[in-house]
Amino acid sequence: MSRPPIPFTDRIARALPQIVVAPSFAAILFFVYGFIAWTGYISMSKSKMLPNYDFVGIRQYWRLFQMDRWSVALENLFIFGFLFIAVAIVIGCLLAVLLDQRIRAEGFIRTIYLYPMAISFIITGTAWKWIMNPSLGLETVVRGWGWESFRFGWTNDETLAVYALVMAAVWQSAGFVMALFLSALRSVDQDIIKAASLDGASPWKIYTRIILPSMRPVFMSAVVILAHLAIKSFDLVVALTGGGPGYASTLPANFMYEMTFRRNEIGVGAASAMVMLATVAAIMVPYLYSELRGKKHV
Amino acid sequence: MASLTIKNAVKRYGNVEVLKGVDIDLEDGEFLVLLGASGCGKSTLLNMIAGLESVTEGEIMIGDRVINDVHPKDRDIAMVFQSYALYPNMSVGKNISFGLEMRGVPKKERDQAVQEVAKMLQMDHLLDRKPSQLSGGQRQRVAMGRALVRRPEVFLFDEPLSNLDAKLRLEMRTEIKRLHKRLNATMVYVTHDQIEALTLADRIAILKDGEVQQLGTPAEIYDRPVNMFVAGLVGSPPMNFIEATVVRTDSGYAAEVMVRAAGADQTVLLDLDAQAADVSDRVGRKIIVGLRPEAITQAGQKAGGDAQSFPSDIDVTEATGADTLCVLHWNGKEVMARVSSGYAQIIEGTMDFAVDMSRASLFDPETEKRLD
Amino acid sequence: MSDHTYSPAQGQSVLWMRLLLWALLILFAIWFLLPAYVVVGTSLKDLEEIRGGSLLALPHELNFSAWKHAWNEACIGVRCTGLEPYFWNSVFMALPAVFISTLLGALTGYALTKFQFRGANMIFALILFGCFVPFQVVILPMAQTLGRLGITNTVYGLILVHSVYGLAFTTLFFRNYYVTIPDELVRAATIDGAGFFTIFRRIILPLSPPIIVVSVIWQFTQIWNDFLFGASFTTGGAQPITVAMNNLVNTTTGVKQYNVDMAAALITAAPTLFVYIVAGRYFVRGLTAGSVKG
Amino acid sequence: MTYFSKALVSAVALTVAMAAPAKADPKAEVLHYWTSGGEAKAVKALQEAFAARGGEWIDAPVAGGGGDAQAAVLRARVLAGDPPAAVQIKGPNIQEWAEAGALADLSDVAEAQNWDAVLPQTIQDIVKYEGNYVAVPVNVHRVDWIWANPEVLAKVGADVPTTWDEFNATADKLLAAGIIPLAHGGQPWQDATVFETVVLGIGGVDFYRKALVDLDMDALGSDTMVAVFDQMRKMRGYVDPDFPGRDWNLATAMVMRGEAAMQIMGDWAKGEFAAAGLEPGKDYVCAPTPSEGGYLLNSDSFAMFNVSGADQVEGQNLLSELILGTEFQETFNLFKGSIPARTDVPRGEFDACAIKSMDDMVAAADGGTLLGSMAHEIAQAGAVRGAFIDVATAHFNSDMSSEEAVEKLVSSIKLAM
Repeated sequence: MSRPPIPFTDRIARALPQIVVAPSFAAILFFVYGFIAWTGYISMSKSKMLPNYDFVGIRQYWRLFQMDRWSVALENLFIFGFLFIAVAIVIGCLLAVLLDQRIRAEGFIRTIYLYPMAISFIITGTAWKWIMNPSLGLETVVRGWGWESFRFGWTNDETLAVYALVMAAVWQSAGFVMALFLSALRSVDQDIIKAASLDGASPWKIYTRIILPSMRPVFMSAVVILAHLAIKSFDLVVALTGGGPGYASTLPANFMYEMTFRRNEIGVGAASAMVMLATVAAIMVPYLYSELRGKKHV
Repeated sequence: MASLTIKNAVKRYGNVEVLKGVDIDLEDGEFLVLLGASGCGKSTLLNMIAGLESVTEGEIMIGDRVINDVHPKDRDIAMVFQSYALYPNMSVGKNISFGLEMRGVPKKERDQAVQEVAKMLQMDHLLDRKPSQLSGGQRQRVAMGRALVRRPEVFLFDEPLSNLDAKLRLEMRTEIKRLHKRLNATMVYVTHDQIEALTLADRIAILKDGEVQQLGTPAEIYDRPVNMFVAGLVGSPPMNFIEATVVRTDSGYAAEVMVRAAGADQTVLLDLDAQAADVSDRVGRKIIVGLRPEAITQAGQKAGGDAQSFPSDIDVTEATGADTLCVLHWNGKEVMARVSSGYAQIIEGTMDFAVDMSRASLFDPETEKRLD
Repeated sequence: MSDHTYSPAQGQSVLWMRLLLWALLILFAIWFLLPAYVVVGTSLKDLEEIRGGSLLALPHELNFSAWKHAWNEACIGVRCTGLEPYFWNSVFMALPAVFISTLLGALTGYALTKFQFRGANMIFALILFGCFVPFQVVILPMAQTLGRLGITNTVYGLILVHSVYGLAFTTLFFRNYYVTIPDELVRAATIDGAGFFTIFRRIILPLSPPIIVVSVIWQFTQIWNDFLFGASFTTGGAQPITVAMNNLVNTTTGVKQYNVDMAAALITAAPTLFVYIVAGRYFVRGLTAGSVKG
Repeated sequence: MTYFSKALVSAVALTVAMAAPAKADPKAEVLHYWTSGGEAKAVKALQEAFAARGGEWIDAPVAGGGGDAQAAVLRARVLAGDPPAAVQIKGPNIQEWAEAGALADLSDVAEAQNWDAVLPQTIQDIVKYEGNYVAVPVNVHRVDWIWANPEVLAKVGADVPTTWDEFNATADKLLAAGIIPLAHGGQPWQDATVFETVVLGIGGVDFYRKALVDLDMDALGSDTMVAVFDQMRKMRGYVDPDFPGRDWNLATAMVMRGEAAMQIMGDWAKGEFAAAGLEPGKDYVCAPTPSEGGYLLNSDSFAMFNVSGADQVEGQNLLSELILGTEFQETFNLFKGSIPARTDVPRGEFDACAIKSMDDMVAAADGGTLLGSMAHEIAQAGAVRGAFIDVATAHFNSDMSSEEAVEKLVSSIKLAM
């Protein structure tokens, strides 16, 4: 009694999951990791106007970190990233809790909060640029009402421009965070809430002590999604402040674009891209590791 | 219908060995229960039979066909899952007929087969419903129906009753037993519930850490457990394990136990003469005496000459209706005795108990293996 | 969570809480609506009115001429076609790209969760990291690749680009959703004799609408709103609407026509807005169903 | 492929190749960023002339930021091996693209049209690489212009200033009268435009050449440069607070409407005045920014990239011929506000500002005071220009001291070289 050989079609059938994943994975390997590797190499080359493969070591990184514009961009990324994520989560969370109070017209209000997500950063930036324009926008209107000292021309102030970016970005993303939190609130076990209110906990306590802590995974998802938006922010800067005044509100993505395409400094551009990627990896790799480790199959 | 042979089946994930060489022979029409705690490898073994997990080493055969590399759909098996795994998007009828459809059975025959099975399981009125509209028991029936309709050579059950409440579980247990009788099919049934195992099985295989501890009929497993693990797993309340010193007596050997009686520890010698095991070389050393609660009962109850009786203090009693469980203190540990319900009024105090040492199992304290 | 019981003494404070709640809700609604109001309002005014009146003033009358102008009259470079042809460019780019990335994401998510082969988690982590690659990084190597493939400056090039970089997100969505579907369903279907694709088509896909909605909305929004790839990989008549809109806004002849610019912005945003307003409900529901629990 | 079909294919290919030059209709994809005002009209004129000669014009406008976005598209297309036929690039960028081997040789057209005879030497230097023409100059812009609204100036009894002291005095008077002295858009290149005119005015021609063209470190770090930044700080005070992000043509509109008195901008601003139907000398005046006979030159040009296909080559030749033809040079530059790149174009139609520009250019060329603009990528390309702009704009948009700005300038330029 010998084992029959496995039929060819069976072997194919068994390998189907891998076969199906293969093209997608290959595409990602090539278009993400291949390109990252390419950029990594270029960052150590003396590329100027066009890619060039002469190796120069870490010279481009050395130049990068001497550039004022880069330190401003990097600093802005940390300010912008931190504030954007924190404020969007606080407001998103607040809106979710407010909307969770069984109010009338919830669907309508939710749509109002969510719609900015549908709009491109280019349009968001342009619209807020008009509103923040001191002579055209809100500032004149409010001053016209008699509040003479009102200031809203953030985009025109080099110290405030980066906060203008934060505000517009939060405006766009807070609704999405709200949607995430709202859906999580809705899936909290109602029995726990009943038990807590029988124990005499106030609604405020119930939220802060029981419901919100139970939404840690959502919180993490929100942080990850917002972090990716922050790192990738490019269009918003272009449309809202143009990186200005001067280059006071420029972000790394804009820096990279400027160097690569405008200044014939592809090497420095690539180096800045690698630093950005390293920043992302520093945040994401531990997160992915902890997320996926817990879910290994038995 | 067919026999099922498992030869030295090994399963490894990387370096972790989940099954360490399992051998089981199952005859045509036999009902095998795989019993063990979670993580013992019983579900893995079932999945390997089903073809849902690959076999690392060894062979699995249905009839005389090695099926290691045969696709699940070609193994002629059916499986009932713990969560029932009903397709939520399909009606009950579709759920049942899906397997036939996949095998290219014409629609007319499918409908007929579904009707038959539905009648057998008394659910013909449910055929158009979606699984979400069914109760737990009904879902269970659908899951059974889905397996039955294909008339496979081997039925596999993966803890099919554990999501049901106690009453339904009893009902369905009987139902499965009835089905087995009626179809006379080969069945493999995974459970962690020893009562299910004892009631359903022709033979039980007890698994621990990927190894079969004991394979035998329910009676063999119950009466002659090969080690303390098996002894502790089967039976409720579980077997009492009493650590005792072997002493020489006039007639032969005995196990010395301290029994709490009238508030003080009394030495009692449990006679080992009825035991097949040779304990002559263990005099002065410890052994484990395994006594099921029903082997300790009120004095005068047991007519057999083997029974010896002595007084013991009762700490707590638990009436179960049919009989009453008494908690005693032997060797400073709790020991369960089962007395008939007429004595249920006794709440505390001292009573004479009879011990049937012919039903005792002896274990080596080190290896925990049965001494025979 | 309003099913708590309150004593009568609390009645007063409940009322105040309710008022405060509504005040906050309305305040935020104003904040969210302000830009939309400004943009819509301005698009309906004529230039006189814009220069003379305040930004927040209501238009005197509904004047859709700016919309018409933006749609098929305004000049973009030397072509005075309005946004219309570019609108269709975007449609022909977005629909296939959304379809491909969603389908591939669903298949990949399905294969990675329901057939946990060796390295599946590693593959998922590697794919997921693709979400975070700043797109500026890929422009140059992508340009070379598109050139080799001979699809530079075509809609196919953009479809490829968006499908690939959307894949990371769609895989994330579907993977997190499929994790919540019991594996036993797939096992049952396997024993029933269904193959990989049959299970996908007959069992998994019918369970997927909530997450398909999420994926489609997300992808459609991302792809439709993309500017960088569109601006870098296409020129002239092949450009998507976002790029054309930017060109239109920057094509000025003498006076800046704010009303036309605003109308152009609205036309550009209309499809995604429509999707959110109509399907936003399902979007929230879909998030509940899967991606959140990850 | 069989031998036969191979032979067939090559035969066909040969026929096509031989037949093509005679038959192919000229075709050219033109990548440009002329989307605003007079520029848009000018490019339209070129397209019409091209079409009139049977050419198929594929328009590829990339709006925004003086070519910022176009730069990305161009690189993407070149790397993809599919460059547009004609691309609006200029200054040292032409040399760099030529060095990369991306540009086509236009010697044949140039010889046939006798370009050497009609183009000034400065322009020839810009568009030639190793002695061969690789680009076609379209025009010459003068950068160091002041555009003023005479009515507004009259309100404070002032004329267009001829020295920087006068400029400051006039501006202070305007401020006192509640008028914005300087219309300005806060984009880095606009800041740099003002910066270079101040360098030319305060430092003089030689200083400009040393600092901005030759990148002499002593000049860059000198006290003169400190004085330049001092003047820039003053200029900042003459600008209204809304300037960040404003497009240059909106600043020009402020002068037209009388909201502001002056704008420092290249003569493309004239295209805006013209488009609004205003006349030089009457509705607005033009005057060079204060300097000792300096002339900051900016020249737009189209570089012809290496393309395949006879129709595209034909299109490039036709385009080159048209662009440098007297007829187009005249119409185009009338729209655009600039002056022709070739010297033999009839002056009749041009306005006073243009005539002055033409005369000044000849004089400056003779006197050695003709200089390439740094802000507009004639004197410097990419990285160095970027470094200048960075410092100029950072200083202009903050309260950085002049000394600190000079320090930054020196270190940034060193880094970029």
